[in-house]
Amino acid sequence: MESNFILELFGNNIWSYLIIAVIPLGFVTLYALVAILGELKIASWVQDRLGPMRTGWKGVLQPLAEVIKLLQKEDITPTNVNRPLFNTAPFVVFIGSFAAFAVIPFSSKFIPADLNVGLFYIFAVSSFGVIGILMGGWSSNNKYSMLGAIRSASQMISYEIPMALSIIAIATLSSSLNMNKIIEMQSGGFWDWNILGGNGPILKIVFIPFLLVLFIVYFIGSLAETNRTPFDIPEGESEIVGGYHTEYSGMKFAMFFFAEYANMFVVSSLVTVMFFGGWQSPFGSFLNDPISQVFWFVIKAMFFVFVQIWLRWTLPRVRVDQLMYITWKVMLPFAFVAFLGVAFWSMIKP
Amino acid sequence: MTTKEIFEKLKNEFNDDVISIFDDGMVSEPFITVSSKNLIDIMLFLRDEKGLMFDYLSCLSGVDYKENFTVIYNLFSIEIHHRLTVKVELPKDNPVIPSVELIWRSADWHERETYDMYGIIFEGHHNLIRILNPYDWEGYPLRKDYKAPEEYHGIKVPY
Amino acid sequence: MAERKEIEIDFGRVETERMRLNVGPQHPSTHGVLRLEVELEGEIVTDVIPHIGYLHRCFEKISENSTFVQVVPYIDRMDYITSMNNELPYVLGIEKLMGIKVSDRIESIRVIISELNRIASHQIAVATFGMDAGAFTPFLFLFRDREMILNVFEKLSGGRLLYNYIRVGGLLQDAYPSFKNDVLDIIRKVRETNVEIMNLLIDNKIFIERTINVGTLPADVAINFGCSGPMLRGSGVKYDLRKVEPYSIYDKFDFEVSVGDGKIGTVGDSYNRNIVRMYEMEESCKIIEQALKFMPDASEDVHATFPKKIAPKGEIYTKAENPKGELGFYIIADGKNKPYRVKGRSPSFVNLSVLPYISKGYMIADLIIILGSVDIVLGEIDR
Amino acid sequence: MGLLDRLDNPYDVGPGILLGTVEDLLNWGRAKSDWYMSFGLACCAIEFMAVNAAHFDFMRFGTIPRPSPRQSDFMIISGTVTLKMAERIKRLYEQMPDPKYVISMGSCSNSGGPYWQNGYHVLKGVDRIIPVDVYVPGCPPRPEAFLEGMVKLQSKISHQAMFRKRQDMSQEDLDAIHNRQVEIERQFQEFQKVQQELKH
Repeated sequence: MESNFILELFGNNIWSYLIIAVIPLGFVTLYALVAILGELKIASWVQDRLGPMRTGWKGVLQPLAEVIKLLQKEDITPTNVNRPLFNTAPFVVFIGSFAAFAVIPFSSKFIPADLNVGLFYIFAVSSFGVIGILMGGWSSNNKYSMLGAIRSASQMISYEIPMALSIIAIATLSSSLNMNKIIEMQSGGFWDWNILGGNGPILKIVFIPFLLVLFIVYFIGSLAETNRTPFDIPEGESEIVGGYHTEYSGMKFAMFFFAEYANMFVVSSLVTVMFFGGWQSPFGSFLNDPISQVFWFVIKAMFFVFVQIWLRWTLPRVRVDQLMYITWKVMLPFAFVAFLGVAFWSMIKP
Repeated sequence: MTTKEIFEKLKNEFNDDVISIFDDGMVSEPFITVSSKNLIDIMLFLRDEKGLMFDYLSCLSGVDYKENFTVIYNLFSIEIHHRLTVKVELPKDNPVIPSVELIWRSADWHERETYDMYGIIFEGHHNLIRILNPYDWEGYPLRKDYKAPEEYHGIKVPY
Repeated sequence: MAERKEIEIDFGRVETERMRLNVGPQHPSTHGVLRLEVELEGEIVTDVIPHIGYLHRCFEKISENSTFVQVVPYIDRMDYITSMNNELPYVLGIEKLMGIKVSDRIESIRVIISELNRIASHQIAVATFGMDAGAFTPFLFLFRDREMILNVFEKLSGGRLLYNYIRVGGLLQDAYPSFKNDVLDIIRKVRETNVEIMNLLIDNKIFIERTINVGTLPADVAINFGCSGPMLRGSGVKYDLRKVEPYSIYDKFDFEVSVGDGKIGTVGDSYNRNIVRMYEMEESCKIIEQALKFMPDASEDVHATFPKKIAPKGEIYTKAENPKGELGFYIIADGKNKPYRVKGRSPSFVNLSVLPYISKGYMIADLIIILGSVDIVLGEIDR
Repeated sequence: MGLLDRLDNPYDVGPGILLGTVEDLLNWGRAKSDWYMSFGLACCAIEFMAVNAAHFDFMRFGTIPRPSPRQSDFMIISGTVTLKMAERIKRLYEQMPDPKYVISMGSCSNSGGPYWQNGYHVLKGVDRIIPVDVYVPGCPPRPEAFLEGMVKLQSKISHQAMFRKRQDMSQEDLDAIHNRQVEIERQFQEFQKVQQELKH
């Protein structure tokens, strides 16, 4: 277990595992605050205005105020809802996205659980959220929630297929599903990242287009997975009000809110791990110690979170049938072809 | 075509049903008064006859005159670019008029509004219910003798 | 995806039920307090029943109880986005009844401000249409630039939204000295923003895919339904009251009647209705430029032609081309200082009545797009 | 009352240091993070959209639009409320979770505005159906006026007493509140009487 410094420090006992579990939770909380502020500020930047300005210096305390506010709000459970499902749904959604943090490699010395099926695990638990969304949507006894939940389920299930293909392709290229293994395969500067063909001879440039396609397919899929624009039809404000969380208020709504942002980080870090060298420094061994690795990893993942937010405030929303069209008729064939190309490359790779 | 020419054309076609023409040659809008009996045929004639081609019903309004209710049709022809005002006078005790909804679909909501405001009944309208006021509103607000209610669903109405 | 085919699915023993969905009156994209009762089969809309009247403010009753001058502020509040355009037909009608002729400067100021207001209104229309499609940013860009127009109106009349500026026989006050420069600035800015909006929103592939072939309205149906404005012109009918029955001094200017050309999508779909508004902004800019040239420079007393007493006699149907369509007033005056009857023929009221007929068979997301492309203002529908 | 004042006598009746500061923190959170319900009624809604847009940037105050009443903290009655709409407004208000606030924007929702006399279908003041916290006058109010209203609402929220509200009030204050209510009632009745007389 050399991939976890806490186990080295405190030994292999229950307290260490507790600390290991708490660190990602703290990170998620902190990250969610930053991401909410980022969402507000980036939106304002795109839209040529200032954004929150009156909460602390330049409004940096805004997310804190939101949390304090949400904690105090009345927690409404409407009369005709299915109580058990209605009350558990937000937690199911949040657990789904938080569980994925178990295998996210923040550094070569810290990965909460170094599973040998890491990629597969992330993929499995992030589908968990769909159940929560369906539970929430159905139990709310609201037609808009129901529509949103159905849309969300169909969308997430369809988009998982091209995403799975790109994950398989990366697994073939790295011949491993372990996160740290995948990253270690990409060591040696940005030229060796998977997006640029991975570690290999110069012949790899022939196969860079395939990997680019896989990256784009995965990124579009991840937008749909996290219900972000242009695929935010499950909660499209102008169509179905709030979608599956229309009836939720107070802290339960905050759970959905947090889960969405946590999910954004999960998919972004997966993009980072799979295509952009995870915690590897872009300059080879320069600044590639375990502490700097955290910095590189977070900065890379946050960049993709930023891109997601940026897209949200730029693009219109697609329609349900167009969404399905894009998955099944455009992304899936592309993903197949790219997968074959990458598989061929990993066969002939020395 | 001027209103006078249209009036003569109509008079030839439907002699008694076309009652009178008002055209003082001044700024006031000239109009033709017809009876409500043969209204559908007259309107169809106005819409389809070559040279008239009133394919566009601009406006349909009701008026509460002292002696009668009047329904006013403002017609326009997008093909020929001429306009016409047709008036139909209705008795106060039984304001019933054939609906022209099937001739110009734009009459649909205008007629509902006129019913809502004046209580004029358009026979043959497929869905003659109130449109602006709530469905359980009482009285016809634009009649000159209308008194606003004191209370609606427990909410005080006057200031 | 040009055509939608009917797919027959054998559901076997599964029974399906149509869902009745209530959209509004406080739904985020009903542009006010419109309520739509939608019948859905899955996501497909099978029936739409609009319920209006949630903003019925008794305009006609109030106007029967106020003097001719007092009616003007209420007309402002009918279509609150385009108050200047609203005032114009009413004032022109009264002036026609009383035989008042106003000077060239007044006429050209009236034309300039109505065209400016047309631009402002179309900006809101395009902005909210984009918002219905899920793009929030163009909305803010267009509102930002609309402020320039509002500033000019504020300098003219003192109000930002509701002006009460065009008076019977003149204007509230004459244009201020730097009026011309301000308007030229606006035109330049409007053209700049339009390029930006075309890039950001209208030429966006997702936006095009969302709006083309959605809610197609054939020309003959549009005429029969009494549609007007961009709704009718989007269907390819060249009908613009400024050309057909020129009022004020519109016959002096050279401009095109923009119609939906079907270069993208089909004639009469939501995309074409929207693009007509973009074209019209450009045409309005042209008209303003010509009107600025035509306008006499010397400032004058705009109260000179004010009538001493407004008590006309007669009946008149007066109409003008509003940004939304044909705005008409049937005014009956019986020689007293109060109108006997003022009936407002509002374009949105008529345009909205076509909604159930063009939105059947599309998806619920399309219904929102279609509603956005009709560009309604509830104050005008309910009056 | 600042923190230092409380330090002098921590055992005084009323919120002590801990309770007082927690209250301040909670109030700060609620005051600075206001989610409003995004719906418009009439003319003022356009002006409110202008407030929302880049030029006036309503988000500076930490406000975020929410489409659903369940997630909103305050609602803006932006325009004329008609009798047909009144029940819906009331229902929306009831659907919002506590603590909730209402800004009445414009003359129409304050008092019926220009429609007060012959508007048979207009509700003469939204405070006949729901409680209003801040009234913003104007027809429509200027954006600056509306922003002022927002500042007023925020300062109102941040000065709210949360813990032991009634117990902490002295008898004098309670009496004053009661007297004021009686006085308002009396004035209103007088006003109505005068109106009745004017009518006859």
